[in-house]
Amino acid sequence: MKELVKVNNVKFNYPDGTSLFFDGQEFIVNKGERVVILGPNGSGKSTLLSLLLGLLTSSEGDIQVLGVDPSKEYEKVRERIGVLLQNVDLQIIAPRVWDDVAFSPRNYGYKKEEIDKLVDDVITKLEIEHLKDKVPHYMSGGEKAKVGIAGALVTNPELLILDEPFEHIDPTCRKELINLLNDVNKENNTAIILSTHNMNTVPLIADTVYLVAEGGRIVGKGTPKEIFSEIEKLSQCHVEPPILGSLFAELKKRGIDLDVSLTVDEAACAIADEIVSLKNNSGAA
Amino acid sequence: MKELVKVNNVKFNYPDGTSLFFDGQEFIVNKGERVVILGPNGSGKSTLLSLLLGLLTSSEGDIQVLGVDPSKEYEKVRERIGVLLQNVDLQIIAPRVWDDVAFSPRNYGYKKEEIDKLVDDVITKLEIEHLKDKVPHYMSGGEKAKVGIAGALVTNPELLILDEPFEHIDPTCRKELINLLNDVNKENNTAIILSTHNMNTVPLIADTVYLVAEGGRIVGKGTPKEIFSEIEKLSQCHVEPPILGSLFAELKKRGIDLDVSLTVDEAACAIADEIVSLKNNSGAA
Amino acid sequence: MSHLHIPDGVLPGWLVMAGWILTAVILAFSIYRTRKTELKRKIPLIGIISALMIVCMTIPIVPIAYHINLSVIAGIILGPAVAFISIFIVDLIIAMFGHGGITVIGLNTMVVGTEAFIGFYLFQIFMALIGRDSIMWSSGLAAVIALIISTSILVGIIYASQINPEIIIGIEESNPTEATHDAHVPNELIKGVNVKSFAKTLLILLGIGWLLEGIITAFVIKYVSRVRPDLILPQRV
Amino acid sequence: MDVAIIDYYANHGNSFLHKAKAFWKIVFVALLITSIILTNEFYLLLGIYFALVTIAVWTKLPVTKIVTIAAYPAIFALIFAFLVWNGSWIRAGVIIFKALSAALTMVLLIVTTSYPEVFNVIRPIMPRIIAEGLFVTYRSVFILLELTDQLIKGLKVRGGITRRKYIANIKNFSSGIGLLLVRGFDISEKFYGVMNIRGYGGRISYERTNSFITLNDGIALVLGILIFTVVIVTVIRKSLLEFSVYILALSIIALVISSIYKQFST
Ligand SMILES: Nc1ncnc2c1ncn2[C@@H]1O[C@H](COP(=O)(O)OP(=O)(O)OP(=O)(O)O)[C@@H](O)[C@H]1O
Ligand SMILES: Nc1ncnc2c1ncn2[C@@H]1O[C@H](COP(=O)(O)OP(=O)(O)OP(=O)(O)O)[C@@H](O)[C@H]1O
Ligand SMILES: [Mg+2]
Ligand SMILES: [Mg+2]
Repeated sequence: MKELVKVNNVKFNYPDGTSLFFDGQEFIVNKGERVVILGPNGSGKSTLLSLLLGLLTSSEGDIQVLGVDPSKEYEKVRERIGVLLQNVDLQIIAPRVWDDVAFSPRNYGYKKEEIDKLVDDVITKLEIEHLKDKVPHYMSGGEKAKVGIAGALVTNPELLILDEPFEHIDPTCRKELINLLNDVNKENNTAIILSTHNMNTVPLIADTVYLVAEGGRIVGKGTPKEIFSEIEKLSQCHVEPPILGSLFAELKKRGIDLDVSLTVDEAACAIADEIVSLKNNSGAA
Repeated sequence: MKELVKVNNVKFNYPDGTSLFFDGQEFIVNKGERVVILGPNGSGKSTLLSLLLGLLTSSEGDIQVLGVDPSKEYEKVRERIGVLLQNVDLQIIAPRVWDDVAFSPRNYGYKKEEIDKLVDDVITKLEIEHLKDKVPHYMSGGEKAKVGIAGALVTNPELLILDEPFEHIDPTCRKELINLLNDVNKENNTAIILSTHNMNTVPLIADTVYLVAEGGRIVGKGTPKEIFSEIEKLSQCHVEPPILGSLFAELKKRGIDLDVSLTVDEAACAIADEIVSLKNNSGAA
Repeated sequence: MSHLHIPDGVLPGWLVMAGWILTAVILAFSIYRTRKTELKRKIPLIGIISALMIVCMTIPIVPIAYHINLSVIAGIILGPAVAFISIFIVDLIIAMFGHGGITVIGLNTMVVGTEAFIGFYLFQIFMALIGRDSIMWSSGLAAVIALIISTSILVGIIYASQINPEIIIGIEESNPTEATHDAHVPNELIKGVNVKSFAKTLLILLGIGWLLEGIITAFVIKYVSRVRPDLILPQRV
Repeated sequence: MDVAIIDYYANHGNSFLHKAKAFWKIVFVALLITSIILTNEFYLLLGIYFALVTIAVWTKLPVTKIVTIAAYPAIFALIFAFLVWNGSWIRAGVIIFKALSAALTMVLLIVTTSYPEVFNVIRPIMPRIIAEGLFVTYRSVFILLELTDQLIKGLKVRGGITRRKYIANIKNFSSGIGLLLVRGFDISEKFYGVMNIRGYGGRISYERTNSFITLNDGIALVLGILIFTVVIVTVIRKSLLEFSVYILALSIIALVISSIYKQFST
């Protein structure tokens, strides 16, 4: 597997003295991997993503993104990275949706026909044709998020970096967004890094979860199931297991020990199986 | 029961032509009631709240807030209403946390000792003593939200209006906030109106849920359990039942018909009871 | 850079005073004009435009030591009277940061306020003459001309500072022997300024700046007109 | 002009200047600015400048940072000195050090005093629209700084800022300002609404109640009077100007001692 991103014991100090140290363990993202970062408010998730994008420069440690140090040579790799930062409003720059989606390829000097094709493709894929000529300023949160994602996806990047993409978005749009990201991940083998406070989306989108504690320390890494079973670490990071995780933990307390499942389907299956088998038992007996 | 808020067939047009019509049924909030508004992005939740606050003026229909028309006489009732808008940053006016919390009582001309007492009380209640002298713009999202809430609660209002208060806040803080709001509601019989996209918090905070569809139409009203069982209406409003609602629906499909419970405890209870009784049965047989 | 970045204590006192008095008069008039509209509504509007001007002054444009003022944009959007109040606030705050003399706030407000005033009226005239489709040309040209005029005023201030003989008083006593036969020489610090070469250097230095600010003004006004046309088209106080 | 840092210093210091009341610090500033305007003696100005740097050391804040912030006007003073160049280095030096000293005085005030306190002092002599405008402007600066930060990040990651592509950069940059402006208007409308909802009636910051002169106020005042007296004396009695070199030496010694003391005490 190819490592796209590698962060090793990186330290960053804000001018006001806030100091973040991403130690504990390496932060690694492989080709095609979907990584979710969880942690409390102010733990440094956004800071870490900014470091990856060369927006901030670390004072210590090692950062590699697509083989370069982003603080020095981000321009070399920026075409291969799609980005959606925490505040979408200020990332939608052009006064018309179509132009905004075309913003990056235009700046990268693509040819006109190529731009037209790329933009129309991504607009079709995201089903936002009806917004093409709209002024972004008046769109709803969900629409803006989609346009932002379109702008990030337009150059078919190898790596997508998204900071809290699900905030302010209604559940249906959120689901669509998750499906879309998973599709892109499958089709183009695009790696995805995202941060969120919405635990229930994590099992739907994450291959790997990183837990960041106050101050930046990376205290956990694993699949969603692994991570959500480490209760002390979670509470240290102000993270709660998704509702279903809590339910299974609660059931265990009451003496019912089932395999933890984090999606509704699996959970219903597990519970139904248990009950049905018990019923059969009692029927048989 | 005393009606604090009443909205009847109100229409509002944005200058760009977007038109919202809150028809379908009346929107009513009684004394001490906790009301949650759900609906898709762009359905007009924030617009409705702005109308209640007199920030916007309706072109048609009837709005009553604490007995007055807010677009004309909001000043008469503003002391009795606490507000947290979608963007907390804009809400924090004074340069220091203590001053900001003291902003409303000071401007309402309260006496100095009274202000000191009110502010210190609310600051203690929210456990933000350590932030008292901080400059708001160096705080994290969660901290800002708490300060915003403190400023809204300081005058012990009869009515709290909160637009997406849980966004950007980590799960632990979110839980604390919910407990706090419920406490305030119980102690002072404060009515609460809030909008959110976080379905899993709804059962924890709502007495009554209103469903708003695209364009503003109010299509549903009921307790969380009632609302979350009306599947077609929900999908029309881009609302999903909380995870546990889906789980019980899924179980029902598989022939296991339990009483729907929307909190983890209740759900675990219901499932455990079922399983235990079956076990006992099978044991007995 | 039509801003006067002239240090405190260099310009003669009468000129500094004249700047303050003129500013006070215009300010009084502007406040009187805006009094008809609700004060509470104006303050946040002034606040945000002033803040925008301050923030833009903190973004230096790299190759030339220039920062944009947005004064013409402020004029076009706020109207000359409110823009003048806004500019006074900007000058006051940046002086607090040592970003220009505290005593020259009066003169500064005059110079930058002129930009907003001229910018506003030129924009209105151009729009009427060339038509509504020419919003970029109208605003860009208005900005360039306004800047040229305000810079001329700046040169004029420098020129004026050396013609009045009264200002010597402080200096001539410092060098009693020289001062006796040098009584009509202006402020020692400014004496011998070659206004021509001063103006020439300024022109070359600022030419690029004007052009840049003109272009930026044009793009910004075009952007605003596409996204929030209501902010530009109505006549404002 | 590092507004955020300046504001941070103002709210996170505990030196005598931080503790002194805004009114007396403004008196101090007025005395110093008057002194700087009045004197045209190079060595004296240099002496005042070093005295101010010494006071900067006493604020216990990062001195180099403060001096750098206050050096901004020097660029323009340099241009100005160049424009009026007549071959006299001393005269150029006077212009530059007038600018540096005046700026450093203002910066000393603003890094040790939070802005509402400054505004509260000048408020009674300002029309209401300006007094309130000052508060709101200042608060809005921080909102806009954050927006600008986000905007620049957005531009960078989307290829909107590229080395050597000046035209494209200017165009993108202008769109960015337009975006800030439009967002700014939204903000101003909301801000206005929120202020009203929260009961805005003209009172934003807190009033300082005790009006006694404390020791800290006294120190600021004495320092101001001291420098002012020296300048006035030399203005009245020109012959005393030859002592200005000693004053310069004195302030340099004070600076060296203070710096060494600070080095050892931390
Ligand atoms: N520009 C800044 N200047 C100073 N401190 C900052 C700045 N930006 C962030 N911080 C501080 O750095 C820490 C990490 O912030 P960051 O935004 O990376 O956290 P986060 O994990 O993304 O939090 P959230 O979940 O609230 O988005 C916080 O303590 C924050 O207050
Ligand atoms: N200032 C405005 N000018 C023009 N249209 C607006 C404005 N504010 C909102 N709208 C439009 O009005 C509609 C309702 O917006 P509103 O913000 O009330 O929705 P919402 O239900 O709060 O959505 P969200 O869940 O995304 O917060 C949307 O279509 C939106 O685009
Ligand atoms: Mg973040
Ligand atoms: Mg909303």
